[in-house]
Amino acid sequence: MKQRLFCILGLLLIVMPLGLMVACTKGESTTPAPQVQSTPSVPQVLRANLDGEPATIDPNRASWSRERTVIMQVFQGLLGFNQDLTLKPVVAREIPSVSNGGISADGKTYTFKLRPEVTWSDGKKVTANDFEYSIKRLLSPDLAAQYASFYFDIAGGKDYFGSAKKDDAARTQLRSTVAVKAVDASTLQITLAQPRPTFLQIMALWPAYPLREDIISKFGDKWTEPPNYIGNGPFMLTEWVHQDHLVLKANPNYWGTKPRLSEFQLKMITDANAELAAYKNNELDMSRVPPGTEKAVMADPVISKEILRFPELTTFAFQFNVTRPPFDNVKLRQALATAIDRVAFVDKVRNGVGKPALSWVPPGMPGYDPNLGKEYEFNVAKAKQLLTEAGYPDSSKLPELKFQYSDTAGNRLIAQFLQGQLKDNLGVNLTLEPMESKAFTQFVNQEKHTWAWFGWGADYPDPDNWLPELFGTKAGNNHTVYSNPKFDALAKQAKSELDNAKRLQMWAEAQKMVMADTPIATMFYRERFILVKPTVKGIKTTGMDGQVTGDLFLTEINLTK
Amino acid sequence: MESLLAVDNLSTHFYTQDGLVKAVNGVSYRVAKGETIALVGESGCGKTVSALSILRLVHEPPGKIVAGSVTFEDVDLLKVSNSEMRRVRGAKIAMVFQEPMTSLNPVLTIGRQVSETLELHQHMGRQAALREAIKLLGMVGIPQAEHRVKDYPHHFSGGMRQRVMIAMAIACHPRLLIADEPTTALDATIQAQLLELIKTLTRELGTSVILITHNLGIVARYAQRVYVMYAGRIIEHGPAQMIYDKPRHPYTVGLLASVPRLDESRKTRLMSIKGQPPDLIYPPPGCAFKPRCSYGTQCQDESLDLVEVAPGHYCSCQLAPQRKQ
Amino acid sequence: MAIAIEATRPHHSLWGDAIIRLKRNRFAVAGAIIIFLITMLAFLVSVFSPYRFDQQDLNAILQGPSKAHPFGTDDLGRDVLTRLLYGARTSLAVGIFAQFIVLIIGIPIGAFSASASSRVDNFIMRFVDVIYAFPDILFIILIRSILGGSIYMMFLAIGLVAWVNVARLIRGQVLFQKQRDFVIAARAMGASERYITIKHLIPNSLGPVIVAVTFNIPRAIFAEAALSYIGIGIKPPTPSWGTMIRDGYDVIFAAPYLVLFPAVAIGMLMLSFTFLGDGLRDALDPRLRR
Amino acid sequence: MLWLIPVLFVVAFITFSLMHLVPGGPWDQEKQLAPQVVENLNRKYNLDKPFIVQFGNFLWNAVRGDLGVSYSYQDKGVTQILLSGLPKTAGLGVTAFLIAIIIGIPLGIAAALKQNSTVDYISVFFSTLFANIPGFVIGILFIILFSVTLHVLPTGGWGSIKQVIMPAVALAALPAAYIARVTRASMLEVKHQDYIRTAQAKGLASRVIIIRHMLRNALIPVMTIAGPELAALVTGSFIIESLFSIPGIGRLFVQGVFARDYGLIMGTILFYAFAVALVNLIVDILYAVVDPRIRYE
Repeated sequence: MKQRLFCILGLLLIVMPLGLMVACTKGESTTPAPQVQSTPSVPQVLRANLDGEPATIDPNRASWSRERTVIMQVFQGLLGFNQDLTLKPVVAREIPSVSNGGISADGKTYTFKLRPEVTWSDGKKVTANDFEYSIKRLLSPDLAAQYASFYFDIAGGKDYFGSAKKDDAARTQLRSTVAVKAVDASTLQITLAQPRPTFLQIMALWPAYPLREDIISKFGDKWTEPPNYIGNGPFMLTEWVHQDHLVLKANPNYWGTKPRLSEFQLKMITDANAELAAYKNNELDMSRVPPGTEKAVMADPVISKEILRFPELTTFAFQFNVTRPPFDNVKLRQALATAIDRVAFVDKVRNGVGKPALSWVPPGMPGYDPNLGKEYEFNVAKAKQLLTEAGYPDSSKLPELKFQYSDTAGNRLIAQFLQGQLKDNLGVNLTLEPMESKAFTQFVNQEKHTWAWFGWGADYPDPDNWLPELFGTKAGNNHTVYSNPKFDALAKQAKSELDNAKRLQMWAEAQKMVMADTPIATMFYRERFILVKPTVKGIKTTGMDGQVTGDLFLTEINLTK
Repeated sequence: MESLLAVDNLSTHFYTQDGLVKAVNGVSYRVAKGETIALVGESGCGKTVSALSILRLVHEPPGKIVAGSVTFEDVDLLKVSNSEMRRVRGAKIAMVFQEPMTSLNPVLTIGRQVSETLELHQHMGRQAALREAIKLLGMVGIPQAEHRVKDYPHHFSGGMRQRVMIAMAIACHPRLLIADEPTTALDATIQAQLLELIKTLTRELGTSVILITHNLGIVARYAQRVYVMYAGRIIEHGPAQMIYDKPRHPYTVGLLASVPRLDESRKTRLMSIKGQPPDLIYPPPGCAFKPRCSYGTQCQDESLDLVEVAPGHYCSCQLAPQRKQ
Repeated sequence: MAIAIEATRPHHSLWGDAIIRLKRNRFAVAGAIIIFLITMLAFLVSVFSPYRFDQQDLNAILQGPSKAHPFGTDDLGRDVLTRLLYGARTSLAVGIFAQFIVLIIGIPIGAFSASASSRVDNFIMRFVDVIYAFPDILFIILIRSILGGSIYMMFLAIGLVAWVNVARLIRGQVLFQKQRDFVIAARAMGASERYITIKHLIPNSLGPVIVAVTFNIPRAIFAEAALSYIGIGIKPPTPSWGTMIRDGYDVIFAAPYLVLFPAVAIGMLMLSFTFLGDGLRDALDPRLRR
Repeated sequence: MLWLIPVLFVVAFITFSLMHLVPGGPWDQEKQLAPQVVENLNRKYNLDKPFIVQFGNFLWNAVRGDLGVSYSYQDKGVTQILLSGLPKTAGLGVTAFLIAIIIGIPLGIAAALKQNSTVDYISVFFSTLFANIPGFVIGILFIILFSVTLHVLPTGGWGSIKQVIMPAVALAALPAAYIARVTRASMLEVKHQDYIRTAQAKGLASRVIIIRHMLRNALIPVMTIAGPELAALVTGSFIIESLFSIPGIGRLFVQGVFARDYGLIMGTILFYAFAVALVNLIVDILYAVVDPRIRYE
C-alpha cells in the first residue's frame, strides 16, 4: 500500500501470465528443489528485510503488508491463495461450493470442514472454535480492528461492531447473534446478511486466521510477544527485538509439508540505500532497489544477474475531483489524460520498470481488459483538440490548475513529470501543491483536493475490491466524487451475483463506464524490482506479495551454495 | 660598578598591515647590579617594547627583534634557547606590568598564581609554595594573606592587584625587576605607596630595577640614572639629578615643563608639547622631534649620535651643547 | 603595539578602520568575491544557460558530466549546472536572510537576558528551553495548512527555531565579558549599562557568534530542504541546493554527482562566509590589530 | 529544579494543542477506514472526549509515569518504547559527543595557536567539509566505503562496538567541526589577553600556559554551544538512526508526528524538553565552575 514506484517491461507482461513471466526472469522459482539433499551443509537461514517495526502482529488488527509477512508464516487460515491467486483450501478440507454443499443455494450460508490433523505449534488441535473466537474478536467494538469492515457481510457482524456505546449485557447479546458458529470441533458455519460471492477470498485473508482464546485472555496485549505468540503455521516467532529484528524458526510440530528453511530472519532497515548496502555487504539475501537506480543495477555486471522482477496488483493514477471546476469538464479531463506520455515515463524515467496503465483494474487479475482505455494513449494533437472542445482553444485562458500530492521523493518526481508534460504538450501551467502525508490524506478524504495522485493495491484479487469501493456514489474511498447511478445499480447487482462469469462481465461493464467518464487518468501498474542472492532458490512470487517477496510460499524456499 | 644588564643597539620592528614600524631603533642602555634606572618617554615611544624585547616577549609575528644584543650576566639573551630563556623569565628577570586590572588570570586564585612561579623555579611542592606565597603577599602588604590566597583577582582592587603582581615578581628573588608603568593606572596616593614598596623590597634583595614611566616627576626620587626615549631612540641619558636639574634635549625640557598633574587624565597631560608624536611608519628623516621642536628652525646638522654634554650626561640634540644657559 | 600606531595616524571611525583592515585580509576579500560571484551567476544564469531550470529531457536522464551537461543531468533529464546556479537564489536567500532573523532576535534577547536580574535571566532562559523543545515540525505543518507554504513562511520557520542558539551563545559570552575588567572600568567611568552592552559587550562577544552564524548557513539550507518536503518554502520544480541533495541521495548509488555538486556549492558558500566573518571579527577587534 | 515543572507543562500544553490543531489525524490513511472503525478507534483511545479532558488524562497519567499508548505500535506503551530505546540512543549520543570534544577542542586549540598556518587551514577545511555534507550523506558514504567496499564494518544494527563506530562518527562530525571552530575563535580572544603575557613573563612552559591559563578562559563559549549539541545528540538523530537502523528514540518523534501518533509525540517531546532543560542547567552550573566571576544562586 505504500507507494514505491517499481515498474516493468510492458510487453513481457501483456503476453505472459504471471507464473511464466516470473519463470523467465528467474527460472528457479518453479524448479522443485532437490538441492536440499545435495547440499545439506548450507545453513537454511533466509535473511530478509522488513522496512520497519510491524505495528502489530495480531492477525485481527494487522493492516499492513509489513505485518502480513510475519503473520502469514506463523498462522494459516481456512483458505489460501495459489500462485495464480486462485483460492486453495488450507486448514479447510476443501473450498466450499454449492456443488459440494459448502455453500447454501441462496449463497448466504457457508460451511467449512476442517482438516483433522491441523495443530498449533504447542501441539493442541486447531478447532472450529478457534475460528469462531477469532472472527467474533475481530468484530468486537473494543478491539476496533481496522479490517473489521471487510467482514460486515456476516449477519450480525456490523451491529456487534457498532455496539460500542451499549452496555455489556447488550454487547454479549449482540456478540452471540454474530452468525459465526462452530457446529462441532471440525465444522464452522458462517451465515451472511446478503450473498457475497467474494466472501471466500475475504476468508482467505489474515484477519480471519484462527486464534487461541486461552492464550490471548492469559497474556492480554503481551500475547504477540514470543514465546506467547502461538500459531498453526510452518514457522514460530522465537525472537522479537523491537525496532531491530525478528527471528522465526521452523515449527517442528507443523502439520503440513515442513519448510525447507530452518530459520527466517527479518531485519528492520528503513532506509532503501542502507538496505541495498546491507545486501551488497552480504547481510541480507534479498533487497529493494532504490527507485531510480534500477538502470545502474541492470548495468552492474554482478548484481544485474540477481534481479527479480514481477508485476504487482497495484495501479497508480491521477484522480480528478470531478465536482471542482475546471475539472468538472469531462473534455478537459480527457485532454489532460491524453497529454501524458506514460510510455516515456515508464521507459525513460523509470528505466522501463513497470507498465503504462490505460485502464484501472491491473493485469493478472480477473477484470483486467487490455483493450480498455486505448483512447487515452498519448496523442498531443488529440489532446489539443479535446482541449478546444472543452472550451479552451487558447490554453492560456485556462484557470489555474492545481495538483496535490503527499510529498515523497517518488511523488515529487511524478508531479514534476506531469507538470513538464502539460507544459510541453499543451502549454498548460500546473501549480504543484506538495503536502505532508497525513495532511494530504485528510485533505483528500475531505474532498478538498482538485487533482491528486494516488495508488490502489489489491486487498483480494477481485474487481469488487477495485470498483464499487472507489467509484460508487459516496463510497468510502471515492475521492473523485464520481457519481453515476447506472454504475451504482450495476455494482449493486454484481456484488451479490453468484454466477462468476456473469459477475465478472458486469464488472467489466462497470469499468468501461468509469473509464468513459475519466474521473481518473491512470498512469502505470507497479512492478516489483528487487535483488535476490543466487543462493536463494524456489521463490514463488504473486501480485499480492507482502513486504518480503515470496512470503506467500516461504516454505518452498531453500538456500544452496 | 659591575654591570648586570647591557642592552646594545637593540632594534625591534613590527611588520604591520600598514607598513614597517621601527618601534625600537638602535637603543642601548646599561643596568648595574643593585641599580635602578628609569626609561622615560611618552606613550608609544618604544620603552615598553624595549623592555619586552629583553624578555623576548614581543609577539612574533608581527614583532621581531632585528638587531642588537641583550647581555645579562655575560650571556646574550637573544641567542639562548627558548627553554633557557624560560629559566631566566620570572627567576632572574621579573616584570610588573602596566595594567593590574588585566594582568592577572581571572579564573585562577591569587595563591595559585603566585605559587606557580615558586613551584616552577624553586621546585617547591604545592603546599610549601602556597605557604611561601602567603608570606610574600604579607610582605607586599596584603592583609590576612592566609585568607586572601583563596580569592580571585576580581575580589581585589587595582592597587591590591598590583601588589600581587609585585609579590609574583619578587617571588624568586630576581636579579632584575622590570616595572613597566606599574602605577599609571592607579591613583596618586597608591602610586607613592607602591613605588616605595618596590624600592624597599628591591633594596633588601639587592635587585636591580628598570622603571619604565612617562612621568619624569617620580624619576628623581627612585632612579639613579635616566634614559629618555623618543620615537624608538634614546635621545638623552644621564644621572637622574643632572637630567632633572639641567635637561639638555628640547624634548626632555618639554617633558619636565609639563609637570604631571595627577588629577588630570593622561591625554591632556602631554598637550603642552605641541604637535603629535611622529608616525613611526613614515618617520621624518633625521631628528624625529624636529617638527615639534621650538628650536627646529635653528638646528642644521641632524646627526642622532649621543654626545657627552657633561660628565656621564649624553644628549643627541646638536643645539644642546651651546645651550648651557 | 596597537597603541603606538593608533596614536600616530589620523583616526578613522571604528568601521572605517575596520573596512580598511578588512580590505587587507586576502581571505576575507576572496570570500566576499566568491559570494558576489555566486550571486551574480545566480541572477545571470538564465542569460547564458542554454537550458531552463525546469526543462526536462527524457532522453538524457541521470547522465554523468558531459560537454552538453557539465554537471550531468538529474532524474528528469534536467541540467544540473543550471539548476545548481538557479538554486543559489533560494539557498543564498535562506542561508543569509534566515541568519538575519536569527541575529535580530537572538542578540538582543541574549544580551538583555545576560544583563538582566538573575530572576528575569532565569525566566528568559527557561523560555528558551521551551523553544528548544518546541515541536517545530508540528508547528510548521500547521502554518503550512493555515497560511500555505510561501518562502517567507520558511524564513519565519527557520528563524523562529534557530535564534535560541545565538541567544544562549550571546548570553554566555556577555555574562563572561561583563566580568572583564575593561567593562568594570567603563562602568566605573559611569557609562550606562546599555552603552556598555552595545559598545563593549556585544562587539567582544562576536567571535564565537560569527562561527555560529557561518555554521547555521548550511544548517538553514538543509532545513529548507526538509521544510520543502512538508510543502513549505519553494515548490518544485524550482531548485534549491538542499532539495537537490535530498533528491540526489535517493539515487546516490546510480548518480553520486547529484549530491556532490550541491554539497560542494554549499561548502564554498560557508567557507566564504567563514573567511569573511573571521576577517570582519579580526578587523573589528582592536586587540588583534597589526 | 522546580522551574522544570512549568517548562514541561508549557511544552506539553503547546504540543498537545498543536497536535490536535494540525490537519490529519491518526486514522487518516491512504485507504480510508470505514466510519464505524474510526468511531470505535476514537472511542478506544478517548479521542471522542473533549480536548481538556484528554489533556487532563494525559497529565494525570504522565505524572504517574505512564505516557499512554502508542497508536502506531498498538500493543506497546510509550513509556516502554522510550525506555527500551533510550539506552541505545543515549549511549550513541554520548559516544558521539565525546568524539566531538576529543577531536574538536585540540583541533581548535592547534588552529588558534598557529593562526593562519597549515594546521589552521586544514581545520577550517575539515570543519567546512563536515558542516556541509548532511548526516545522511556522510552516513551512506561511510557505509559504501567501510561496508560495501572494504567489508570491515556492518552496515547497521545495534549491539556490537563495530556497529557503533560509523553512526557515532557520522553523528560527531558536525559538532566536532563546530566545537573546533568556536574553540579556535575564543582561544584567539584569550591568546591576546594581558594575563597570558604575565604567565609568559613567569617563564611558564607554553604547554602549562595553554592548559592552565588559556583553556579555562576559552572554554566558556565552547560550553555554551556544546550544551545544545549534547542535548541534540542524547535525544537522538532521526536520520542517523534510520540510516544505520538503530533501535533508538531519535526517530520516534518524527515518526510520531508523521503518523499523528499522539501518544508517541507527547512522550518524546516531554522527554526532549526534560533533556534540553537539564543539559542547559548543567551548562549554567559549569559556567560558574569554570569562571569564578559568574555566580548562580
